[in-house]
Amino acid sequence: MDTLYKTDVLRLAAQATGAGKLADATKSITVDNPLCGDRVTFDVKMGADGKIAAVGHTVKGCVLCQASASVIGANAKGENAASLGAIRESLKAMLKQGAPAPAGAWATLATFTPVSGHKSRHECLLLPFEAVIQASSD
Amino acid sequence: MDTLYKTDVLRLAAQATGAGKLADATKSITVDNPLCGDRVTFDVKMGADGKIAAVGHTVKGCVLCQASASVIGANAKGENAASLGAIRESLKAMLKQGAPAPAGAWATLATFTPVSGHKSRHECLLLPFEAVIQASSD
Amino acid sequence: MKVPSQMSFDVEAIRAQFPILRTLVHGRVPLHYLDNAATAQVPEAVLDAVRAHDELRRANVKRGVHALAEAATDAYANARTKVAQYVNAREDREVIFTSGTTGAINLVAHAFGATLKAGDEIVLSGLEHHSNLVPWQLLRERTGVKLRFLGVTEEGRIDTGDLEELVSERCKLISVTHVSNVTGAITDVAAVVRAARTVGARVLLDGAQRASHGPVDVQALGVDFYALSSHKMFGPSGVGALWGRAEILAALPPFLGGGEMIRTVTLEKSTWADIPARFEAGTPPITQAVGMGAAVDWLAQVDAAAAAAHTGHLADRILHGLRAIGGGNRRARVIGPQTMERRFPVIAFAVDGAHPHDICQILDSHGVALRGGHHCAQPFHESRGLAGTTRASLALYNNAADVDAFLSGLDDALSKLT
Amino acid sequence: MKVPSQMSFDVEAIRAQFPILRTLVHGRVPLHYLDNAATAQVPEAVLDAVRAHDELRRANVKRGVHALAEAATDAYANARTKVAQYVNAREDREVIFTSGTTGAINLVAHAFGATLKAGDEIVLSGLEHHSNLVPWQLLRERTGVKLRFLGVTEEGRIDTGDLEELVSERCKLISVTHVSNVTGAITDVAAVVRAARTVGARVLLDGAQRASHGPVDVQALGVDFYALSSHKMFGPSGVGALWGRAEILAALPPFLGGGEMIRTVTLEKSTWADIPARFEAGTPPITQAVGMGAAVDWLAQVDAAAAAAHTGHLADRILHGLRAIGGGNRRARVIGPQTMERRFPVIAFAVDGAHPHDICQILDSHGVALRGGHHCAQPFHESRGLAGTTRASLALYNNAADVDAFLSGLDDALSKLT
Ligand SMILES: Cc1ncc(COP(=O)(O)O)c(C=O)c1O
Ligand SMILES: Cc1ncc(COP(=O)(O)O)c(C=O)c1O
Repeated sequence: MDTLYKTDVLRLAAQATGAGKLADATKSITVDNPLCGDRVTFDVKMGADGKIAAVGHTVKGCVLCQASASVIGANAKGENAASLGAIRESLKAMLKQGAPAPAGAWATLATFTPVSGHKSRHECLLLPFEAVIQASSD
Repeated sequence: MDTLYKTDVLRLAAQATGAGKLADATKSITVDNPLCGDRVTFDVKMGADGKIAAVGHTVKGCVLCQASASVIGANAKGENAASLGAIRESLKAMLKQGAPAPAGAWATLATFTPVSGHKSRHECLLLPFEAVIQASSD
Repeated sequence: MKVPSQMSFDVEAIRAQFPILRTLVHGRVPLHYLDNAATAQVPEAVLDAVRAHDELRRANVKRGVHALAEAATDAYANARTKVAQYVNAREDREVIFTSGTTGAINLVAHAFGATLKAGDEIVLSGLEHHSNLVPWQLLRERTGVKLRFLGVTEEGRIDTGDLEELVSERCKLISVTHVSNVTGAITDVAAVVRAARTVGARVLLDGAQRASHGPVDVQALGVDFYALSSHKMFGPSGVGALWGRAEILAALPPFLGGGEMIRTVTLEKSTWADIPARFEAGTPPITQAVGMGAAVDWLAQVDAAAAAAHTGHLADRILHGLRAIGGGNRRARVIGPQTMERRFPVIAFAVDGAHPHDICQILDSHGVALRGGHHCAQPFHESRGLAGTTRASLALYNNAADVDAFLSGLDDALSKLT
Repeated sequence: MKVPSQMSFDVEAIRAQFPILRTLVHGRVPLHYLDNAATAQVPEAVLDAVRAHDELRRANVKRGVHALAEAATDAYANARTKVAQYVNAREDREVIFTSGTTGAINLVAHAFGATLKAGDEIVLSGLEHHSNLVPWQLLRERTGVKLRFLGVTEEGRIDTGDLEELVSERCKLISVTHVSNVTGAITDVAAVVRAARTVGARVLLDGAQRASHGPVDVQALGVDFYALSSHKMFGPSGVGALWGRAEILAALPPFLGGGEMIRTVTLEKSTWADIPARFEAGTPPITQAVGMGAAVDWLAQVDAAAAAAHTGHLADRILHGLRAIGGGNRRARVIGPQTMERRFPVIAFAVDGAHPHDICQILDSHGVALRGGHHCAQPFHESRGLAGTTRASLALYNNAADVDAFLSGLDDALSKLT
């Protein structure tokens, strides 16, 4: 009935890819959404090549926030702050201007297309990106 | 055309009975109406009998205020603060509840009956009473 | 509040007066509006009064002598009389129109706050809405007053058992909510007033959640200040009121400066008008106050006891329904009193493993409007280890279909989320 | 403002949109509404927008995820965008909804005022409305800032010749009116801004009287704060706006405390939301902001130059008419510029021996709505030795019949009163 809670989204949230703490994190960042109380922590381990080697996340938030963190957990390896920033902008464009989802590895973000009609929930998807980007910047 | 500015009211204002300063006043009181900037001064000379012997007034105000002061100027002699208070209450009742004007010397107040429909102007008529009552109290 | 088994309350006749209840959510499902604690809807009578004022009597109030100005001034004064009667004020001038409850409490925090000094104490509670907490924190920064907090009982009530310990001779004000916007609990005002009187402190009640449930009697309550919002009591947004005892208000300095609140102004110095004008700087929310007056008229013709019985009955069904939600981690916990004794139909709950915003979103697809989050009562939620709760709040126009939609929608949500 | 001899402005088409202009005063005479500087009337488009919001989209804004809450939040955000465009703000978040101009100026007096210290100077003028004077007097009492006053020219303009002498390194703010509500004079803002920039002071413009005459360009003006009221620009009462430069607003502490203006709240300490939310404590005037947005939309589709030519032409007739009033003590003096050069159609006048309230009252019987008194500008009136003036103020819906009724009514009044 509600297209936001399609099995795809629920499955992504349940998979929780990359959930958990990282013992050898280079940097760990926690961000809050004061509007709904969501809180996301990303631990990031950077490789010698300046790219992300591993991530771990802890999400106290809604299904959308969990699903978004899960997508990041599955795809963050090999990215850096700049490339993740570009992905975030694509996601924003998808949500706010109806742009297509990114191609390639991040194509799973298309799952979130129905969220575009619910402005109050955009932040739920963007918050994990905020955390991982900050955690992978120096 | 406007019943408030009947010749009666204009005549009372123009007569300005009792206008002027009193050299031998017992007491002089100035009151302001902050809403319209009207200012009324009453000088009162009390007789040995505790009754008003003479009044003088200075009005910087509208025609209604002037006319009201003029009625007081014509009739205040022989009154005291208490009796003037009663007259003021009669005037209020006439304006606010449609009560009849006082009988006797103060019957001229009936001239102001049309003011009852204009709440914002009631204060213009009451202000001179306020001044003379304060000036005749001890 | 007792819930009689029989009810004589024609909810459908009430509903017919609220145009918004006929709209379809997402163009598809009927609206089941259970977000009344955030904002209540407006009956036709109020919508009409608002429009009629602007079409027939619109002018600035006070000082104007033309016909429209007199009509507008009269309408504004009548609105004040109506609100004064609704709260049983002794005099009209005890009612000050503000922008809302928040505006009213900030007014007291500044005007009454200006009479306090470092070391004076203000007693609040751990159950307050941010609007009855942050203004006092800001006052603390300005003047060094000390804030002390009554606890909250396990049941979700302000713990008046703390009064004796917290209310000392240094206490100048106790400011608490009349009804909690999270737990629905009605505060034991008599105990608060008693404690305040022993030390000569003032009492402010935040009536935002109480005012929609029928007339208030500030004299019987024995308080000094009462704050309320029009938009929560079926009136327009943009207006509310502070009631205060005349002798107290009359002794306070002004808060906001501007037109109409003065007696005389020179560049060097100004003097202040009498109450209520002293506290109504600038052009007031005239049309909105008139609308609030119409809302109060509308509320006054409702049988408040019958309405309370009606909403109490519906709330009971929600409380039962939440308790019946079954087993495992699908258990719903009501955050507040578990029965309708001494509480209003504002029901917050938490479900382990289901985020309030997900619950609200799924319920929205069923046409049910709920609110999720900390409801501007973050300290209380933190004290329970909760980031947020989901809240269903009822008004007299809610009906059995609203409760059914809520309960079946919640079932759907929990089957998806847990 | 130039007044072309030919006009292409369909005033009757405009008038048809204002229901109140069809009412009869005292059930008898047509309304000639010349009290627009106090409050302007509302077109049908705004009345409809207000009602439609409450019938279709009413909910509390922010934090809500149900359909109505999203629609209300969108509508409120759109209203902010519209006002931002109307004043040519760089960003929407530079616009803060307030209760009106008075609310906006008080906000600055508290939030910006909190950054000042004893000895800092604020420059005002002798022509200010009490709303741009009293808040600063109250700030002076709180913090010991010093107020200095630009003079007023014989013509009734703020004397910018005083700037050099009054604006020193201690000056932190110049706060003046954009357009006088008594003399109609347009302030030489460029001179004010130049003086402020040389010492790093901020500039606040009180735009209450300017905003009804078409879009404002705060960037071109080069100011830092701009205050306006919806009810003077054909919108609902109960709302207005403060525009402020983002970087300045973002650095200020909050003023009012309450819901939605916080980031986090604990009993011990709170942190603040970003602008604009930081300055919008409590439920905002939602429906009214939406109505203000509709008023701005309505104003934006009017040809502002044609409207100015139209009202300028009518104002010219009034100025001529007042000059023509003849001989002896029946002479009417215009208090303000004698021509329509660099001024708006707000015309105050004094007649020796005729009290403003008597004039207004008699004109009211002709259906003409004027305002008499000190117009909340007592210091200016005192400086001219006047207790009050009578004021006729025009809006774009006024027509030749309004001017005729005014002039003939005034003739009647003066024949009675002098
Ligand atoms: C120049 C000026 N400033 C400020 C104000 C105050 O506006 P408001 O009463 O809408 O707050 C007014 C209107 O009364 C005004 O004309
Ligand atoms: C208990 C309580 N206090 C204060 C408020 C603030 O009311 P408003 O936002 O209308 O100022 C609310 C509503 O949000 C409330 O529920």
